[in-house]
Amino acid sequence: MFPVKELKRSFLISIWFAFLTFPIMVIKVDPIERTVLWRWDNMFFIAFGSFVISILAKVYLLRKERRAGRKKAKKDIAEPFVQRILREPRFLYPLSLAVLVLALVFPMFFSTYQTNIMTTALMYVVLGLGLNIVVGVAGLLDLGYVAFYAVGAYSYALLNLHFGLGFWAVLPIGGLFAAFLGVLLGFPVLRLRGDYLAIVTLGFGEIIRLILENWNDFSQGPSGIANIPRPGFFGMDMSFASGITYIYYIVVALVIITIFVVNRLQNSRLGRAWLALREDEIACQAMGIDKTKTKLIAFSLGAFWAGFVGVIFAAKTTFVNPASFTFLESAIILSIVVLGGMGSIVGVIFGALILILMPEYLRALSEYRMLAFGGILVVMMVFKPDGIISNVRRSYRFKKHHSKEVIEP
Amino acid sequence: MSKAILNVKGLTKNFGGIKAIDKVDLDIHPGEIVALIGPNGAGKTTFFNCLTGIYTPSEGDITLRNPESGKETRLNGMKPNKITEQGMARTFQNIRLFPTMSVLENVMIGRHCRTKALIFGAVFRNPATRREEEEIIATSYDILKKVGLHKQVDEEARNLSYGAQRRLEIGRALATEPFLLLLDEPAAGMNPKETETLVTLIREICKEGHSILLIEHDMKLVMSLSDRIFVMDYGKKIAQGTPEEVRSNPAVIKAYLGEDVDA
Amino acid sequence: MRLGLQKKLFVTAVALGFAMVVPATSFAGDTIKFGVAGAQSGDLAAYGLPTVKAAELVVKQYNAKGGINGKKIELLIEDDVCKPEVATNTATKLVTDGVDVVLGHICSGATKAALPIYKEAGVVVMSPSATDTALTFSGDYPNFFRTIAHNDAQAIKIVEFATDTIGAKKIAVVHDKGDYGKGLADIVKKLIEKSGKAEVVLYEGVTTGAVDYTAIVQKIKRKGADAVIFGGYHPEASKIVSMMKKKRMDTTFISDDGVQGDSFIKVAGKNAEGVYASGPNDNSKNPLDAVARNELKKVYNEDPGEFYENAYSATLALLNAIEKAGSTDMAAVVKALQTENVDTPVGSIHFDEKGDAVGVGFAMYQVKDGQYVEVK
Amino acid sequence: MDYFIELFFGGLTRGSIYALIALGYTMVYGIIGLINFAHGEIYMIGAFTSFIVATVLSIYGFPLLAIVVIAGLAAAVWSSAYGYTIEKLAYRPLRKAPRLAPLISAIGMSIFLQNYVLLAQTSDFLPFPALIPDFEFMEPVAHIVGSSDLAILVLTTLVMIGLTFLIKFTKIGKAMRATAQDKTMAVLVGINVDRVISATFVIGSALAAIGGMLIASHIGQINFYIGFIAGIKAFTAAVLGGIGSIPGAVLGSLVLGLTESFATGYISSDYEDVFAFSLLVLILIFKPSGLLGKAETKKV
Repeated sequence: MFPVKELKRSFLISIWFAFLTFPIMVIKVDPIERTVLWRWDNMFFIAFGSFVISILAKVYLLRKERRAGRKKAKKDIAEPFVQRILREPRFLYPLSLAVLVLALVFPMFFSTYQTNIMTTALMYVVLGLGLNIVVGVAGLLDLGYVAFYAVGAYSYALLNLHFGLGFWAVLPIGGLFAAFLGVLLGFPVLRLRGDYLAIVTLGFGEIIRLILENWNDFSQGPSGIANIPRPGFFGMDMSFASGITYIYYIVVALVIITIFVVNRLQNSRLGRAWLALREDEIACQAMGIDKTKTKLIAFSLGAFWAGFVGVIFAAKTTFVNPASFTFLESAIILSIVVLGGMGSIVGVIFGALILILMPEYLRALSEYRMLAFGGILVVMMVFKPDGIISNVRRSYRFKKHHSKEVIEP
Repeated sequence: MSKAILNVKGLTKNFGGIKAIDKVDLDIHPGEIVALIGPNGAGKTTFFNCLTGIYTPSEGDITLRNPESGKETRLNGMKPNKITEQGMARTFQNIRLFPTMSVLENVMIGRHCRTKALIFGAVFRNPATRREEEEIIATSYDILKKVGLHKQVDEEARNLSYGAQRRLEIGRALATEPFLLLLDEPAAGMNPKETETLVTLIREICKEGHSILLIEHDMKLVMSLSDRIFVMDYGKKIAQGTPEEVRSNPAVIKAYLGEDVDA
Repeated sequence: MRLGLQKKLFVTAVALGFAMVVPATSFAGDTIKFGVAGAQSGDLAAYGLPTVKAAELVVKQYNAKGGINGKKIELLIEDDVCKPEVATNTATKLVTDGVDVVLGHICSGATKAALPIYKEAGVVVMSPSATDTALTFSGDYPNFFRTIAHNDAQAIKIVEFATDTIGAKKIAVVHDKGDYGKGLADIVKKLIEKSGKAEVVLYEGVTTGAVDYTAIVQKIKRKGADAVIFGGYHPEASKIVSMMKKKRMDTTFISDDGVQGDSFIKVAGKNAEGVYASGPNDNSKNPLDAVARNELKKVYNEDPGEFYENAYSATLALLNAIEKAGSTDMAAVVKALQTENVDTPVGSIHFDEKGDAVGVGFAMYQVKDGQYVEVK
Repeated sequence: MDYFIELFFGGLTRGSIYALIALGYTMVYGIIGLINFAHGEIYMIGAFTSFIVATVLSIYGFPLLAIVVIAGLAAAVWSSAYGYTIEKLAYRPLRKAPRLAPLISAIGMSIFLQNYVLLAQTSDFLPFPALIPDFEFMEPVAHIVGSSDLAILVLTTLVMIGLTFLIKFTKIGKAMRATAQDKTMAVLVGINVDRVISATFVIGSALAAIGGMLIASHIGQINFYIGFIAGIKAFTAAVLGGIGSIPGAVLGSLVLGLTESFATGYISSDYEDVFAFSLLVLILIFKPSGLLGKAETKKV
């Protein structure tokens, strides 16, 4: 069943990996005691492991090929199952309702810890949806998204510290601050293209973090701001566990609002302009779309969500310092968008749940956790480069009284 | 004759030291179909790009006059989208559709500059926005019917045939409600049957009150369609006039015989 | 079995659902749950992993002796990457898993974020490394203890040493922009200015991990500083010291607890010679310290990493308090920590009512012949 | 004036360090348009390999020169092997995927490699042996330019010349340029594009490895995380100079290094990186394709 040729290939691969990992995996030196430890057993594990993995990968690829071949033969490129569900209201509505009910009863059946990390994951859903407007829909590669997140978090921390403003008052303010900063930063740089925009936004992200780190009088520097109050509920004093549950419901509500708003934005005149901008800027301009304005709106709307979630972040963690807003954070949010499926709301939700919950559930792997995380990121991209769920195609229904014909898409 | 809707005077475009366009004058009157011809590399597309704001002209004046309101606008240095708003739209030589958007959406994009809804409207879908959206869809659909693509509304633009893509581009440009339409080689790569459909389409569009400026290599098409023809070579205008006048112009013959004759 | 990808996704989702249920069903049983939290991956892993090893070693000894009051000690080791938001998750997880006491967290920021959660749950926390003064002085965290001296104590020692013992008149204060280094440097600067005995000619932060420190070193030279006080950890310290040697400077270099350790001497090599650093009182004659080191060598074949001794001591202190208190109840453990002395590698210690260790004296050290020697 | 010269040379060294890493970024970008975030990790692995080999050799009593040569070669060989393998595993399957997919794959690879070295070796900082001895003749100026600074400057110059030669005159270099310009055309004229891309990764990785060895020896320490920060800076430098352009990468690196050095020297190192990134933003606003990048002509 499995060709000998492939076995030989896997054997060669295992030798290659044994060679590749030789210095790092096998030799361990102690430069002070001047001793060398040769860990030959590691070489054996690597060789054996890569042999097995390469065979498994080959089997997978062969089957995939066979399946693809069969599909072509049948000449039916069936719409993916998930897409179909998302498209048909009679599936989508009950499913959404079920998910909503599940989300609402979640804290009653799971521990505070589970609720807590679910809250984190849902916050990243919102962040992902926000960045999705910028990267997925409008096609602007933003590597400094975390800057806006930081603005939101520090808005709450500082406004609360100095002026005693409460969570609910700052929630919109944080979002607006971030959106304003988005306009401010976006204005000079949005004419840059693709990867140049990427590095400039990365730079902005770092600049914001460095300012927070160095400007002690303003932000209290790296020691951060502690004892930020959790959101109040009509002045009630809440225990930690019920506080967590409360924030959880706030975030659930925020997720619902975000999905609603983002969905409507995507299916609007503005959303179409963003998509068009992603596909062809010059044609876009020739069709009368104001490139700068449209991009700025996307950029600042994305920033708005980040600021919003930032406020919640500060309230949930009760502590902020610049260490939470590094480039890696931006990279994770970007990964959520790409992994989930650019431009796809459902995809981004899945992406966030997987990427944020995965490290938590990988805790069992303890120190191998981030290794696994990085590896899984690569494997997922290689096997599903379009993301988990690519965007659902829209179709439009025509009203009778406006056009003479009616077409059912 | 009524006043020109487009008046170009002494248009010059330098790239480094090279004059891609050298003091070209051109005018278009309401209801006219005007062709711009010339050998490859004569500067025709550059001329289009200057008109539509993709390049900023080095010298000269471009003035657009709205035939209804009579408002005159100087286009030099204006952004492409502003120019489109003024009532001049274009198609591209190497088709620039939005490939993964549907046929209908492509045309709907054309409606962008004639509609208003922004964030508020998108989120709250107030009655005005809903009406506007319905209008966009209805108008776009009507335009698609005109260009003969109404059976493929939900198809992705990239899956259309070549001729259909060209027609879609025209439809998209029409959606911006231009009084002047610039077509950059609309018949390139089309088979005779498709070309024939195109000619009918262009005539129809013209009849509806759009003036047309087109770049084209297909001489049969140019001669049968155009009211007037401008000829460019090496960035300069070498001739202008009715098809008959241009056909017999020695400078034109020389320019075309000097190299490959396309038609 | 031929599953479509979509079906596989659902299967995965269901599996995830189950995975969520499983950890939720662990209850406090008849073991003592000893949590260890701190950076165990990421760029700050070097500061968190030695603590894990220390806890493992001490707990193994205790369990070998039959545990405490017949109960075995179970380790719950959780990573917080030194990030506040992850630290709250870590803390919540530990609390949910029914943790009794926690050794950690490593970074002050993460500790501050996590403490309210432990406080609410009545869990005693002891950090081997979080030095931010406010942690004990703010009075917000009655459940917090530490085996490392807070920034103020250290800063006073360093400044006194620099101005009085060395007699420096122009001092450059440099830090690593981190919460520990900058926090300390801030206080140092204020203390020098208040004392009026010397002038702060330079107060700046270096970028951690930068490829080259020439510019800042040249600047120190130009400002004519006769001493540099550095707040931060050993990698940056050794880079600056080496660069100073390369530039043929012999400005006195004084640093903190983050530098007072073998790692610094190892990495800086001969450039470390002459460097001063503050640190806990000399424990080289303390037999427990030797035990701690030997254990580590025996089990992991490693030399002590960052905060190893502090973590080892903290583990001993916590377990001792539980043993003496006879329970893991917060009030009882706190009382035991404050009243019962315990012998540890950093000395015989108990804790004051704020939570700082008493008995961990501070001394100044200088590197001589590849070893830190106490300056008398 | 002395101070100025000191800062100038400090900036030059720093810039040269960036350049050695930036070259790999720019080569990979030039050829497949990918921001290879794992490149910093390749540099780190190069530094680690040379550290391990050099320490082993010095324990077995090899002379310094032999140590330097063998460790350098080993670093280059293994880093190239890593570069080659990474491209094959994580990027090649994504050649036709959406633009961002390989970017995420690269970020994942970067996280993976960091933790791989963390687990297989150690989280601690390790002392890197001084491979460049203090040269006698440098002593008079040692307070301005040290021996290792000199070595880095010389090496960067040599690499730059060598690379220009390679790209301009050799067969593989020509194939690289052709592939960078138009992949489809390159295939049509019989260039094995896969091989060219592999070669680019191999060369870029080898440069990073040699750089890694020298830089680690200059700083005197090593740890699994060094690649990340250096990588981001080098990438910034590459973009500053015009990504895809080899002289641009070197120029961008030098400009960045000098800016940081002077900013620290005359203003404050607190905001060192702020200056670096602000410079980047400013330059890109006025020259959107970087200092030496080709301005993209809009083809309409």
